[in-house]
Amino acid sequence: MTRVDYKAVMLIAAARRISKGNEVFVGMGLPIMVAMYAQKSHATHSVLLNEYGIVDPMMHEAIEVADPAFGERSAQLCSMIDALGWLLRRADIAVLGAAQVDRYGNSNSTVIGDYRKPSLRIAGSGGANDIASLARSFVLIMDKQRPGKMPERVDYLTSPGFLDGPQARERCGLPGGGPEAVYTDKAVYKFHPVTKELFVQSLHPGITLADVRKDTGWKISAAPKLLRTPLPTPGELRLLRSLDPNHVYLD
Amino acid sequence: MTRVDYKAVMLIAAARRISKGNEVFVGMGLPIMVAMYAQKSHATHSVLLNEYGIVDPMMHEAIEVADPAFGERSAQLCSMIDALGWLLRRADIAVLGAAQVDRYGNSNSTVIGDYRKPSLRIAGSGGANDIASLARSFVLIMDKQRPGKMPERVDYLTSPGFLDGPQARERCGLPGGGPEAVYTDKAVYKFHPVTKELFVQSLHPGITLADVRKDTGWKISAAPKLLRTPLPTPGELRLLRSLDPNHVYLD
Amino acid sequence: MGKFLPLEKAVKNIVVDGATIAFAGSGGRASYSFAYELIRQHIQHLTFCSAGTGAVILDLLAGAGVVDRAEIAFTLTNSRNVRRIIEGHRSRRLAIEDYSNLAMSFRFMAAALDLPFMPIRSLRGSDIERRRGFVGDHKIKEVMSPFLSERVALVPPCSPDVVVMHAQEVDEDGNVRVVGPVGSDDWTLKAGKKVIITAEKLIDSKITRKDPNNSFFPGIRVDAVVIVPWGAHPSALPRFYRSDYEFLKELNQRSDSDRSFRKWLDEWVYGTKDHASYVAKLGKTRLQTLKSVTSFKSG
Amino acid sequence: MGKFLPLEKAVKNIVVDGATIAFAGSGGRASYSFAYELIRQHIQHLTFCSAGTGAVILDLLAGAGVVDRAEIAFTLTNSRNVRRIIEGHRSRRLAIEDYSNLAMSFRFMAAALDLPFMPIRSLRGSDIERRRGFVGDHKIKEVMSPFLSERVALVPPCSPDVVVMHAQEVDEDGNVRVVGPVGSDDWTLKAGKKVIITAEKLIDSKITRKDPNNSFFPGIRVDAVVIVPWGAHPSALPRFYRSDYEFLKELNQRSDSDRSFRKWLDEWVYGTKDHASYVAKLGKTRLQTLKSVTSFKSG
Repeated sequence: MTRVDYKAVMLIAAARRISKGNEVFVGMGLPIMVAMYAQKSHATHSVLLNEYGIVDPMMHEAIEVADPAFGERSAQLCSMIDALGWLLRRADIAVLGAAQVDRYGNSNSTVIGDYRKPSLRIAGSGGANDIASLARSFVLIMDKQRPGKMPERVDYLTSPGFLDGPQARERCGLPGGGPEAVYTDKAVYKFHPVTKELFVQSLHPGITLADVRKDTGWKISAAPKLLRTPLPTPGELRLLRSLDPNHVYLD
Repeated sequence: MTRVDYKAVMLIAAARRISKGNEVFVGMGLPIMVAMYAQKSHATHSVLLNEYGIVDPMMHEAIEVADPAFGERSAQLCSMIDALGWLLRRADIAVLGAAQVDRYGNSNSTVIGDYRKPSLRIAGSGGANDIASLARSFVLIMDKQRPGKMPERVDYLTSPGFLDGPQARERCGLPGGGPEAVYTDKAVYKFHPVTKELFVQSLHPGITLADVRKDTGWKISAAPKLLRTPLPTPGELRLLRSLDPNHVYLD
Repeated sequence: MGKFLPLEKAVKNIVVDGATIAFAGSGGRASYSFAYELIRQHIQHLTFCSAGTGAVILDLLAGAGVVDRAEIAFTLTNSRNVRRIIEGHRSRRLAIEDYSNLAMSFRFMAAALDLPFMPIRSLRGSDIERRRGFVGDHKIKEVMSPFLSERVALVPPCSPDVVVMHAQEVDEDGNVRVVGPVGSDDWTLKAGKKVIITAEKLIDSKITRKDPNNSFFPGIRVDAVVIVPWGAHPSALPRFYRSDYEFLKELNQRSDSDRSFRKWLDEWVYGTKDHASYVAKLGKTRLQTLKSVTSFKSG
Repeated sequence: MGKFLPLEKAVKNIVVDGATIAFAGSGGRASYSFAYELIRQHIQHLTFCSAGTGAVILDLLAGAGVVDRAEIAFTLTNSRNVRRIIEGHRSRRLAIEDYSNLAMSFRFMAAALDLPFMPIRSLRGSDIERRRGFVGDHKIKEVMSPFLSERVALVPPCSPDVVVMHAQEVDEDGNVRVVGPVGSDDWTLKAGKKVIITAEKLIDSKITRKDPNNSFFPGIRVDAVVIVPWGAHPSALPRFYRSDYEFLKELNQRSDSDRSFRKWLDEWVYGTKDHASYVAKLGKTRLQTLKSVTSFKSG
């Protein structure tokens, strides 16, 4: 039996959320692989957008996030305010990366540990806070799910999920719909429609509920009918890897 | 003795306010002739700006206000928000046209008569209110000074001068410096530094103080040393007329 | 190419009586062809919103009974239909809410960015602030800035149901390219709930994608595209044609009474079944003289 | 041509210790050449402001002791100098005030437009809103909207003393042309009290004026221009060169301790007297491999 490429399982599972013709607002990093893969597999005519104002780039392979080649052959290069303030609000779905995700889908990409004396300074919001606040709907990608990465409450709330639970987004006047799923390298999580809490919807091949619970900082529920995330087919894996020949995002 | 071209006297007098290298924000209509004339006579390297985002057009003759040929050979075509919100605040001087001007330099380009039942609908603000509110300093051009065109209070205050007098602009938080002069086809007016009231500084050739007072809705003061506006030389007139070969602005 | 429609359909499918509408087009580029079609289809009770564009179109549409309200910064001194209505005190035929060009630009920006308001430093102290028309209390508000204790004027968003603009070029994905002055055309378009582009010329998206910095508006936010040659006549279209001043002068002269304007409409709008007939009526000789020489770079 | 200066003079005349500075440059176009010169001249106590640009430059300047405060939306996960300082809890060497990219863009816009604040619908409910650093109470405020009864977050203007950007082209009047992604470069530049452009190439203003729609920033608002070939290296400059990933990787690896980073600086910055020497040190072979093939249209 070959080793499962859990990163691929995660990316391909997330890509299934994207449909034909969708406008996909992609955060920096791995989300780009999710959107590119979706576009090249099933989500034909889907359109990528990012916070630097790149509209519908025609990418054939992954490149570094800040590389201006990103903008080549795009339909338009508009401003960051156009992108985050205007285009985002009407995009179908946004895809965001995160370093920590908590019980209510709040995510952290700023610091691990005490804000004033952190053990790790990661990156910060970039446009992530804006995307999580304003997008109609978004999904989170978190690679390398390990203990501490799914605490009950994130060390620093960079990007809002459902904050403290039901109605909290509304109370803060956040116009976006909030998160709808979290994809990690162990499982797929969704949000309970009433409590807004994360629950396990689908376990990746070979992963048990106990494995997942070991990593989470609260007693996480599972769907009554817990699913098994499909193993990517060799064809799917080939396509995914072909999109990153220089190993920018994949090993 | 030839007939005096009072419109030319007015335009050329106003043009003298503009110096070498000045950035001149021009309102619609006659102000364009003032700025063009200044640029072609003494104010070399002066730069014209307008509210449609045209930066430093290289105009050789007057064209209709809305003609896009205005933008040809300009240095940049930026947005109206860039022009009125950003470029204007650092321009050296703005030049505005008006249909009515009152004691405190407030001007009207909207309606004559009662706002709800006007005898004349003129145009409206366009960018004039913004220019009068925000420009470091501006001058007003009013052709055909007649009774009713300089009332004590304008029928409709489209663009702020000094409003009700000293400190009124500050109370409203208007950041611009306010008007510094009014040029009509009869005289040149300035503002008293303390009372902020208009006074006659200079009479055009052949015009008496009585002529001017006949038109004003209050007892307007005159400078202790009332000046005589210089008659344009034949060369100056030739230059002015050469700038409007199609009689867009001049008869 | 699903968003490509004939002009007639674009009006029929998208514009309903009572809608708010804006015509972007600062450097020429005014979609007269779309305005004529509104008149042909007897659209009524539109509210016309503008940040510095479409003053002649407003005069046409008000005269033809298509528009009865306007949130604008200006009309023209020679807007004869508007003046005849306003000076005749027929405010039910045309009610105007006066703003400034910056205020209307900010209102479109606020709508595009989904902001509750935009702060503005002009308007204060003027009759634009004091006089309220049909927008009433919500026209301009004030707030005390929590940063520095100063009163700040705020203008509300303005989001037209439909925004229309004529463009030099559009590609098969609806991406829009323009040349010439732009004013607030970008924010006007972004504020629209629906965006309709009439365009002079269809180009290949390969051209657009060679130079994405030059795309003015993205096709993904365009709801309908109509290819309409001479679609901006009598306004100018840099790189294609200049303003038809004679036509505009005649239109203006014939707008001096309801009756005479009605005859002009009968001749030029109701009397032409579509824009192609209108262009045919203009005649080749006239069109030839309008073709322009310009300094603007092509492609 | 009075605003054309050598790089050394541009830094000397315009940047003072304690100033606030921003590096625009979203699609490459980061003025590393200017950053190196700040280091050479031992400029200190700068506050670095950014809406999505210059993360590597921040790491360089923080590591070199030029910057000790930052109002930003992000660093990079591999910002080794920044991390070494922050994770070493040396907040006096670098204090960060966290915003989001939209918030910083709005702050630059507010400064450019001389507005007291910009309303924003993100930030609410997050630790960006709750946690305050050196900006303190003024970081984000709240107001009740007088239009609809809703609480609205407001961000204050941010007007850097100096904004720097590398551009593909500048003409003799200082008009700036760029190619590639633009992000918030326009508002960053407009927010600057002084604007400095380092540019790859000087072009004739006849070219600019043939295509004024393509001017990115007007020369009348540029305070200094420096022509610096390879002025964005190791970042990319579309149409001229691609990113030098090897160089960036080496820089990153050698940033793993104060001592090792200091040696890198000695070699590449202090050890080169100006940008021309730096470019000479890179060597022709390396430069040749960086020259890029691009789909972006030229001229």
